[in-house]
Amino acid sequence: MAKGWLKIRPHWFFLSPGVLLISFFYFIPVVLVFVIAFTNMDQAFNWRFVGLANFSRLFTLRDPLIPRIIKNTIVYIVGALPLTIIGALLISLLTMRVNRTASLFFRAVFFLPRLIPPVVWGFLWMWSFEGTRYGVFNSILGSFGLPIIHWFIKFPMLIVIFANGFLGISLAMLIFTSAIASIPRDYLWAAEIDGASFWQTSRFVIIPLLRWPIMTMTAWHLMSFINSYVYIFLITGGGPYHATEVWALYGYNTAFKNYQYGYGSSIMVVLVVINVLLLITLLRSFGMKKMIERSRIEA
Amino acid sequence: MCKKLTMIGFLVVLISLFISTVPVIGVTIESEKVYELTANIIGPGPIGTKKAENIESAAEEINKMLESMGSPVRVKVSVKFSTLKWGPFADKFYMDFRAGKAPDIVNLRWDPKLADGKFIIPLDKYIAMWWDLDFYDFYSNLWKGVTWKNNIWGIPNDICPAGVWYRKDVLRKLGYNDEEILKMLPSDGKTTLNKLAELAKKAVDAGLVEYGILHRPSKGAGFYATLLEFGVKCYDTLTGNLVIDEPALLKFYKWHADMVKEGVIPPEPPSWKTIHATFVEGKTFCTLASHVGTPGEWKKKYGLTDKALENDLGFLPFPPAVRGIEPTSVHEFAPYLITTKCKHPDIAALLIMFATSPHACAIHSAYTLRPPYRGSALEDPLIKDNEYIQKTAPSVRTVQPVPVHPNFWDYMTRAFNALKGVEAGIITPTQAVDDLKSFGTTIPHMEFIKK
Amino acid sequence: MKVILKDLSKHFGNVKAVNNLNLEINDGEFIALLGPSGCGKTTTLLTVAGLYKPTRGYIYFNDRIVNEVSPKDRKIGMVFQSYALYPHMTVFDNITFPLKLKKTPREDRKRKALDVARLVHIEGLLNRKPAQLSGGQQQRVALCRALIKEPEILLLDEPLSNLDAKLRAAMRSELKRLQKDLSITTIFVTHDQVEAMTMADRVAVMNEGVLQQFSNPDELYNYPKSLFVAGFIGSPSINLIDVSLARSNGKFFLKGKGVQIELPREISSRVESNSLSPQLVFGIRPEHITVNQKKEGIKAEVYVVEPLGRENLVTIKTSDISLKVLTSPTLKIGPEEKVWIDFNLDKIMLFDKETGRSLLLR
Amino acid sequence: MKKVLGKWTIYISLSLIAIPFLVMYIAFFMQAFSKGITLGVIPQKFGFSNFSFLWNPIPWGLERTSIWGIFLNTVLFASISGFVVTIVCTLAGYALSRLEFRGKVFFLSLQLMLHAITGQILLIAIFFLLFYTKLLYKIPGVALARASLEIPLGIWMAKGFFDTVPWDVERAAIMDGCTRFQVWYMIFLPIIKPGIGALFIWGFLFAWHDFIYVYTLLSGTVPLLSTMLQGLLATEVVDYGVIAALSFFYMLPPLILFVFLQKVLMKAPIMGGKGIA
Repeated sequence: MAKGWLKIRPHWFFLSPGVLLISFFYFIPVVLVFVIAFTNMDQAFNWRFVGLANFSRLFTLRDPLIPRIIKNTIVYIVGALPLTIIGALLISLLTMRVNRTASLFFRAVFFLPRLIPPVVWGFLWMWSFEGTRYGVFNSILGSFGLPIIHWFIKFPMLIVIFANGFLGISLAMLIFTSAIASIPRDYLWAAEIDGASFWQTSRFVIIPLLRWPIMTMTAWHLMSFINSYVYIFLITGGGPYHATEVWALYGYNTAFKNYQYGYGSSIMVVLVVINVLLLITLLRSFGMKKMIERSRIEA
Repeated sequence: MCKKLTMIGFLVVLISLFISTVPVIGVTIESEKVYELTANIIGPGPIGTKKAENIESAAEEINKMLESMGSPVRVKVSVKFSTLKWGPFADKFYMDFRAGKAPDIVNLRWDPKLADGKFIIPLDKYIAMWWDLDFYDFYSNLWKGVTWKNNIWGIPNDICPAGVWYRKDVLRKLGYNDEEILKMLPSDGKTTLNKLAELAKKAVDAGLVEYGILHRPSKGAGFYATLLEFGVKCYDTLTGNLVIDEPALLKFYKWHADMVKEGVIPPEPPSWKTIHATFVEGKTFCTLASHVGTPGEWKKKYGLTDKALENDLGFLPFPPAVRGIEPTSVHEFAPYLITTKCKHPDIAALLIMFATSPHACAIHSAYTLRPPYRGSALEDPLIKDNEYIQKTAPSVRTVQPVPVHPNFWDYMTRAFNALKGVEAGIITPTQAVDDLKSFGTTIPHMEFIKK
Repeated sequence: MKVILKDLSKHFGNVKAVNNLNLEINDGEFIALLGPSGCGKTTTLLTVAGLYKPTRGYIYFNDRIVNEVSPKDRKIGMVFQSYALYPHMTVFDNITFPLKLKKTPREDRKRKALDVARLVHIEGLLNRKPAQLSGGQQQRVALCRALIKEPEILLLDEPLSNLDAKLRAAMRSELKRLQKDLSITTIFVTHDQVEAMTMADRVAVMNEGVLQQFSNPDELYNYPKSLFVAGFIGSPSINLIDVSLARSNGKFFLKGKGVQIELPREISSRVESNSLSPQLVFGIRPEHITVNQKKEGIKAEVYVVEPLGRENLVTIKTSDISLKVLTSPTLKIGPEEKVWIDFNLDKIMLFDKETGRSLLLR
Repeated sequence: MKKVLGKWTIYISLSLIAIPFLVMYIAFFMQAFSKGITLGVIPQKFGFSNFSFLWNPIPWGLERTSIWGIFLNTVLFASISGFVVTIVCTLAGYALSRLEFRGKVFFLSLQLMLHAITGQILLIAIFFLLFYTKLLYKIPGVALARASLEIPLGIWMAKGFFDTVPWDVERAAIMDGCTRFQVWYMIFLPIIKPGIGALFIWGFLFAWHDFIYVYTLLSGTVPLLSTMLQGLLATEVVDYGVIAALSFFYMLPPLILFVFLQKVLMKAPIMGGKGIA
């Protein structure tokens, strides 16, 4: 152990493994994805630079799927984000009002998705909404003599939104319930004495007090819905006919299903740029510096 | 018996010749020299296992001969059999290859990209060398399917003329007698797809079946065949270019959209399991997803009885959907390929040759109920008395291979994806054709047939 | 409004927070619920507010049982210990929140808010947020919010405990004046006896969920009904000495370790009729002991002298007993000095050791 | 009366939201433990026959893979990830909690930003990076990549644990003559043991559950439980019953871990649950 060195710059010793890993798996890939975006890399792994060809394909609509993908992405985010936040709020507020056992039960039901691995969660949805009589919900319909429903044809986006939204709900619900639990009881009592009904208390007192958690959760899930595609990949794979293919998934499929690594990278580059812009805006509005405490030993 | 002895004689000569080409002849080396090879073999399903076992027994046979010759050389082959679908299996191969874990022998859906990307080696040398010995009676149309840029890249090991299976019992319930059925749907396929659809609709409307017509849930030879029924020209044999045939494609998509509307085709293609299970149960009238050999799978996995196969099921090549088209039967297969990572391609080729011997072919055929891929296998005692195989074997001769073009399967993927979109009602037939047109612009030398 | 609590009990599982409480509060009266923390006083208040449902017993407002009436219909105003001002609303919004819920027109709300704000002198703060106010101002805002509904009962849960000493004294008198001006029946919860004694008309002392005594401050101080009340009320606290009662020659004596006190006749006669067990506790407040250096009374030794300014608090030891005595600063004594003490026998208290009941009261 | 009605509407609306999920969970459970189900949720024949993969090879063609080999692969993968997360984060967390240096605020906010970028969008680049560093298709390499996804938030978590230790403890240790490293190693690590446990489990669980990294960067070559399950689903060679049973087997270790270590885990900042995957 280089003791003298440790004395001079101890923080380098403590930080270096983290810095190393982060540079290797975040910074270099960001650079790399930008570089690959200018090649037409395919299965054969040839580095052939094609200039802006990929981007012109992306932005001049020479890829006719792009409008559909953009529309899907917007529908997906506009659907899943409010579902997550409003759903989680609703469930947290409702479970607050029922007795302890029931509230624990319901919270467990809605928290379970977070403990279920993605593959299993995907399987659960795929199987439940299967368009044949072997699917869970169709077999229930069938046993009542009702015709089966081709869920994935009729409501592909809805299924994807719900599958992802309820995952979001499980996290947001956890945050909101603990935030509600930490509201001093005096506030709720005061509101009750002032004559507020349950909904009025929620609207005028609880929700305004939850402003910070709601904001963080919204930002969090916004990023998450923009960037992640694992569950869509597992449930529909983007189908039927690109009906559930969002931007990030399109990038993944282009690269790893169609082996167009170059074009796929250019799709992902767009996301990287969007992420950076979004983060800058978010950090500005959240005031990052306030969150970080200064240390109290000068050594 | 006599024939077999001469065969063995040939082989012995061959092996001594062959060993001399590999500089390890037993005289100079006392200790045993073992050549270790690996092979990754793909399905279909558990039913294709003989393709893997044949490689193993090929190694045994070779070792026996080497032993009888007193040679210290041995061949050891470790075979992995996978039931992955062809797509994922190919992905896995590419990944293994890049990871440096590619097997010596692999069994993939034939794709010229494999040759262009230098993943596999051409096999002309071996085929020429051993033509008289082994490859002489492979059906000649099979070689066409594995030829690319004047080289042969794979050895056929399986064939399955795709076509239409339908349920006669359903038609009987509709009031037709066997004669009428045979007249409407003759086994040479000289009827029309619309006739089939009309019967399917009747069966559905009568509540006899759940599904009228089911097609494949993924791209494949059967999908290509249905394109051909509509007169869709996908490939120009003269120029070797892919073709986008707008008017025919539009007809193709419109027909499917109409069928979905009529309730003959479900808006969402069911999974393989559902297709097979419902057809065997009699809940599906007709499947376009199967081929001559599929009853083998139905028997093993879905409980099809011989009696039902005999009486209730009917098979015909894909009937034309438009005037002026002949009934067609198409095949694609996963041949044995030798990778460029193989250190002993000679031994690998030898193994493949043994694994495609008439007897090996017969074993595969008997197990799968698929017709043999070489004529002499029909003489093998294993299938000599198998009526079904003997009856269906001639169908192989008229089978045509799928076009060999590096972008052909990309094209099919896109076309099939669009078909799913049309059936689901997400896009119109016109949009589907537009989608293919825009795909066409990304492929070099694509030809277009405009309206 | 008159408030009557009849046999009120509130249990949380096995914990009996309030046990068989009976209280009668007159219209316009200002009463204090006093007791150590955990004695059930806040629970009682919350039960009156309707935030808790009584386990047993009844609450009457005038003659009406209100057990099932929801808090908002009870016409009560409440100030919480933490004030419970909604941090995201301005003072004006906080004050008018109850009116907003009743859909009172904005003009009315403004007028009323100004009226009430004037009452407690915060009319200049209406546009601020609670975080911008001092503790005293927040307290006034909370009071405003309670008053704006024109409640018939005002419930105050330790409203002064978060203020500093000086402000607390000022608020005490202000609250008292306000209550008298508005003559609202007020229930005030506190653990500070000075607050209770100075502000309330009557004080209900509670311990472990049980009412100990409910009477006016003077009575509470001078005639505690129980050992607990005697010990709890008064600062510095009362001197309590374990004694036994002895009789000789027709006279009664209290005998403790090293002390023997002869009881005056009128007291001893009362003791005789009340007492059952001979184990008693003798109580005397520090100001009722006189110290002299003239060798009159019981001999003792000074242990500590704590100057309180106006008086000195002297701890004195005699045999094994230590007593607290208030003396005038003019009496110059120091530790280990020998002194003599005398009890003001008119002011002594006697309690049954076992039951804690006072023996001198009916 | 009105109040009672209000209570009931709450129960009913909660149940209405919960019922589809309950049906899914119950159907899943029943499917795993029975021969088949009718009416969506009613099992036909209760039993453990679907779990035969525990002692037999998985019915996956001739590739006679034992579940236990795959299980061990998964344990190895998740453990490496857990260890890396623990070590890297406890080191960095200490520095960020207790040391003063230039760029600290920047470093901390950078971590939050990095965490927001899920890494899924960098997958193509990571694929190539691992390929050229010869780490592709190898458990340690991919586990390292997977662990790095959790490091930004892990550093924040670790900082939180160190922040809870009173400053006087450290001051005393330094007066007693400890170096910074000794303070970290001898004083802090023992104090924040539950935090270290939480970090490890956290890194372990995310790697255990991971699909897309394993699928893209390890796929086929080295099967883990997640990719094997997905493979079985894609190939349709086994019944839903077996898939449900396998899923159950796959989910069990994290569930057990979670139930037993809930208290420790809950000490970790709640944001520990990561958005969508």
